[in-house]
Amino acid sequence: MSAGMKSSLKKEIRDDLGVSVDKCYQCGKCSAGCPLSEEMDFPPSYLLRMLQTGDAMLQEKALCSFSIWVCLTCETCYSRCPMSIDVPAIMDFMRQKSLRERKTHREARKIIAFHRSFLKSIEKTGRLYELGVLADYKMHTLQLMQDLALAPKMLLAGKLKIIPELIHGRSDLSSVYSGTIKKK
Amino acid sequence: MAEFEPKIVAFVCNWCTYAGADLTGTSRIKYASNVRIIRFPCTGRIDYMLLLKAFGEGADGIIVSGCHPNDCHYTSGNFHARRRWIVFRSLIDFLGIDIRRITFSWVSAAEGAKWAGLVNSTVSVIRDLGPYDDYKKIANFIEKEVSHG
Amino acid sequence: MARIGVFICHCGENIGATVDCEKVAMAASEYDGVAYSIDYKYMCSDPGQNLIRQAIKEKELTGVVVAACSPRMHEPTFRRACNEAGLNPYLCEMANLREHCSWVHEKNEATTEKAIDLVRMLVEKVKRNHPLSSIKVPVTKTALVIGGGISGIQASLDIANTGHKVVLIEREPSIGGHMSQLSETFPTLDCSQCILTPRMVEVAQHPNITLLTYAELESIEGFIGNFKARIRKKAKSIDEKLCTGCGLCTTKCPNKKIPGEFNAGLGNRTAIYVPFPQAVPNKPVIDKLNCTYYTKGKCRVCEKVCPTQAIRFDQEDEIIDIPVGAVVLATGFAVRGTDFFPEYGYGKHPDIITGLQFERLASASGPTLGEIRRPSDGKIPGKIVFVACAGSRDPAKGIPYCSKICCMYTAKHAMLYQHKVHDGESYVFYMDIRAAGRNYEEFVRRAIEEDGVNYIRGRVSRIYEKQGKLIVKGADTLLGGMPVEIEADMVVLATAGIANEGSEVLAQKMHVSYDQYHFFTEAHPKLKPVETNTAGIFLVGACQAPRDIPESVGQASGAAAKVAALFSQNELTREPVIAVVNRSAPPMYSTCAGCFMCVSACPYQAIEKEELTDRKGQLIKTVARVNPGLCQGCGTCVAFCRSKSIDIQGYTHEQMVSEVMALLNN
Amino acid sequence: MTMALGFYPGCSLKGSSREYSESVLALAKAFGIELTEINDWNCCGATAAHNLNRNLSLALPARVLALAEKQSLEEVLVPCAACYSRLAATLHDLNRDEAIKSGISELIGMELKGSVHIINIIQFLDKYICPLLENRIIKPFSKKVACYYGCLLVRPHSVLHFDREEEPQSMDVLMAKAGATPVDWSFKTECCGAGLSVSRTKTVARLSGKIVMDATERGAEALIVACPMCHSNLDMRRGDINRYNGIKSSVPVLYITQALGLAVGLDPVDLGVQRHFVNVEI
Repeated sequence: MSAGMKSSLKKEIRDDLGVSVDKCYQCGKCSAGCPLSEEMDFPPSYLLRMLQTGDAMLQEKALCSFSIWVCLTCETCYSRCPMSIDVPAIMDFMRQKSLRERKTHREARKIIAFHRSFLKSIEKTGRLYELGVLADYKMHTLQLMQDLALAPKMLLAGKLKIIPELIHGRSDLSSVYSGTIKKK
Repeated sequence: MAEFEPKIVAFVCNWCTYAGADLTGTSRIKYASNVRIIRFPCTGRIDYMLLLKAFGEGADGIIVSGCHPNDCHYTSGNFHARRRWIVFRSLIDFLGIDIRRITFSWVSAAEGAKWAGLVNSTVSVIRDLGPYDDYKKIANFIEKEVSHG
Repeated sequence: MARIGVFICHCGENIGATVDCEKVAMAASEYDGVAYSIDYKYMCSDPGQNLIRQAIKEKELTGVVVAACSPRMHEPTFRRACNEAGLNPYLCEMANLREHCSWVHEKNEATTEKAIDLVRMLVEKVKRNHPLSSIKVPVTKTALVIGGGISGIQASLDIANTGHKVVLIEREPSIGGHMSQLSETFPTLDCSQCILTPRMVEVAQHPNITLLTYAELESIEGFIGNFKARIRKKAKSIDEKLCTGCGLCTTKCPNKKIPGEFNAGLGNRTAIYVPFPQAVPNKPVIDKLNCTYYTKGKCRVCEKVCPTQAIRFDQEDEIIDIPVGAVVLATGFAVRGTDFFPEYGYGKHPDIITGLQFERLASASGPTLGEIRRPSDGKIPGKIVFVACAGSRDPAKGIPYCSKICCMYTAKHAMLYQHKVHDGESYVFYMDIRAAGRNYEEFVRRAIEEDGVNYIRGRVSRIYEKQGKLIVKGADTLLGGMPVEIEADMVVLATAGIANEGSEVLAQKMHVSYDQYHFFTEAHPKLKPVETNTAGIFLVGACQAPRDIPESVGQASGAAAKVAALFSQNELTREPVIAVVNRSAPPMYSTCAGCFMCVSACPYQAIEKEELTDRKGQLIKTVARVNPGLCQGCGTCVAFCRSKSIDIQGYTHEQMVSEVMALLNN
Repeated sequence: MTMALGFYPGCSLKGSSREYSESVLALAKAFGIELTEINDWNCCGATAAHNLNRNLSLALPARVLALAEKQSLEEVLVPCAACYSRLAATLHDLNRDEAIKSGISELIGMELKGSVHIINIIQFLDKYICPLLENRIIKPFSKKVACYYGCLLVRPHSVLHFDREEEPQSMDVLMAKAGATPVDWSFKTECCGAGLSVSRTKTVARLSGKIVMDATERGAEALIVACPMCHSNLDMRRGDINRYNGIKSSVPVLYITQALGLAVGLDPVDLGVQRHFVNVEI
């Protein structure tokens, strides 16, 4: 590998989160313990190595990876990391950057769509309206048949609400949203 | 007006703090030049009347520093110094001397950076407190009026 | 009238570039009593020293101030130069213009002012210096070696072979240390006990070595050449003279289920025991904490069976004082237990063991007689996982350092396992292989290439038990962090080497410094690897940091050479910086009032009472006197003395006051 | 004696996990503990917010904290482990950096001190229920139980400072007090698949499958949980799990509050036990 273009992602992570990816000595304990690493295109330690190099191409790959979206923030990596590197925080950072720069992985779209439906629901009502989220999600992903069997059972168990709960401070929330996720 | 440059006298032991200040030098760590070091074999040697003498002669602040507890080259000199300091501190506090003007610390031979920090913080504390004339005036008065009366 | 010479050194650019040395010399020449003042490029050079020597003669100087580097650096140099010119060396003082001034301040007026102040202080001090002569103290030519592992054994033998006496103390019932627990040694795979036990026997038989096992250091006082060590000989509850070491008592002792230290908890021992068959001395001790007689008041079986009536239940610890001239610390290290690892099950799985425990399994003298069998059910494991860096290089667990020996012994363990269990599978999880040493790298390659050990580069995240198997979750970082899961029968953790429990207490007793991990620290990391900050006390082996056998042995021989050099002199010269109680002509004799506060202040018991009598022999008063052989010159007594009758040479009250006054009254 | 204590149910407890809420309230009522629900609380943002926007992930919980402060609540019980983790992490971040705190305070347009003390369900039980528990047990929960802590109750320790990260014990201790026999098992803190429940059902089946498998193999007669997300994955996804494992496991999944409620003799219906997909035999 020739030393290619350098990227500033490493520095951004350090400045933003106070987390230094250079601390990683590639022991692989995170990848070893990660419950999702077999579903990732790059396990956590590999991802950290890509960031460590400072190589623009590798960082681009990291931002476009599926790994960052399949991470569940279970914190196992962080709790066992001998260097106490906050990997979950790096994952959050990467997800947000990937989203901002429209570099999200194809296969991550369903996951992102679900998150989006979730946040949309909160914006409207203040609280999660599960039926609404599911409907919205299905609309966007066309996963119409999925979990169809669960819904009636949930309804019977009294687990699904037909009418959403609305909070009074919804206007507070809409200003929070325009100050954060909808900020240009 | 130029900024007030306090005169700080440091009473240090030969084995830890003096060597620590040497290390500050070999590490080229810069610090305020207001301090003058007087070397003692051990903090246990320091007769605290010397501290009053220093104030009487015009010192604005004083540092006393030796080995960390349990690290004394002579086993226990620093413990004696500490015990004496506790008594001495309450005595001079009672007498109305501002005890903030004396800094008591441990700096080991390996703590070059700590020494620089100690001097700098002492200088800034004393700089805020301003020149110390009160004790000098009293000392001079006693010298002239009482002794030679 | 004083005639002081002041010599300002530029130290090349070191001082000269920051301090206006010429100006300092000019200022000094104005001081009262200064007869000569000059600055020069390098005072410590030959021409520089000549300058001083000449000036002393030509200007008839009565004192010298050299303003240069730290006195801790060159005070001996300049004092020697003065002595050569006929001036008492203690009439020479140094002002520290380099470490305390030019190196730590910016180049400006204030810095030069400070240099001038420092010189003035020392000029005022040196005016009040007195000629002193150095003190000679005898050297006790016996060395105390603390710890009877391979380092202590080697140091003892080497010192003893130079013809000097050695007292070797060991807290366990036998010498041998960790090395006696090892199976084979890397990189040669020779049997550890086979090479060690002859040395142990040699120690026991050496005419110059007194071996005290089951003994610990209580306290130590004194100084180089003249220490007094107080040693507690713990009661062994046997009469060693009568005991023949027949071992009958150990076979009859009913209390057989005590986890044995020697087998790292994998085998049991009795309450009266010899730690291992080749122990030196090969005589048992009674472990009072586990003996039924000591805990419950009855039993005494050993007493009944002993053919020579050597059992002594009423024996008590014995305290002995030994004068020694030098001390060698060889207290070794400990290893972390498996309970240190939450993610590996907090030590609750019997088949997750430490490297030291594996040594015992692999050792022919071990609990399985050298067969690799797992502790839980005694089955031969078909698959073993070795985990390197278990706890080491792990800042989150508080051990950031590399334990150094694990890479090699892990390769050895995997190799031994493959040799003993031919169809077995072994896996080593490692982060880096550190095999720096002769034939070390080749050894590791042999494990991989010839013995088929599977090396996987990655750290193990978790180990858990599932239906009798240990599931080891690791990753292969050379395959991009691909998860690897191995169902093992046994797991060996190469746990971190750590300082012995309580090592910091010993360090404090000895006035030896120690690092944040409680390992003892040497006087200089490169040039004084076996010395400590306390003269006459030396360090060898793994009490300093984890290290292997060759390195420990090399150090032990090094320290022995240092001790032998010390013992080659009959007397040591000491600085005359000691306290004195004043004496005057009759009828006063001394201003000392005899309160003896100084006695309680003195850490060296150097102050004695002396009766002053008149010409007729009538007692005038009892006053204090300082024993110059014992006084170390700390001066604590000086600050205690209410009548200012005690003073310390080189740091007298007059000198210190004049320094303060000179500093502030300019 | 009644004590007032803040209560943040969170969205799940109002919807798909209402039995958790029911059991918490029933238990509190039985022990005379008054829970004061935070007025007009909003969703904590859950995984979605911190995945997509950091400031939003701080602002949503911060509004909840600010509301609690406004109500002068010093201590707030957050039974949902996921909400607990979000609120505690937010509190940690706010109190670590004054600039963040003032920024977020401005964003939500509310005063924010960061003084509220957040407790999880186990801390609540330990503090308020456990001291009185012994005399109240009338129907010991005499089953072999596998206590499942999940991720967010104990990790990361540097933020939560609760129990230990590997093989935690606090739930086991509580369940033993309720008459159960906790089994020693290996999946106490392994991830269940959490928020991927809908978007990657297969992943959840695999991860939760291992958990159910180990608990079943160790002879557990009930899985005890403290997180609605874990519950729904282990309970509602049991069909997927059993298909993945190829073994039909019918080990029921109970909230710890349900198990304790049953032990002190509360009506199973009040505890919402009937709402589970995997039938609970009482």
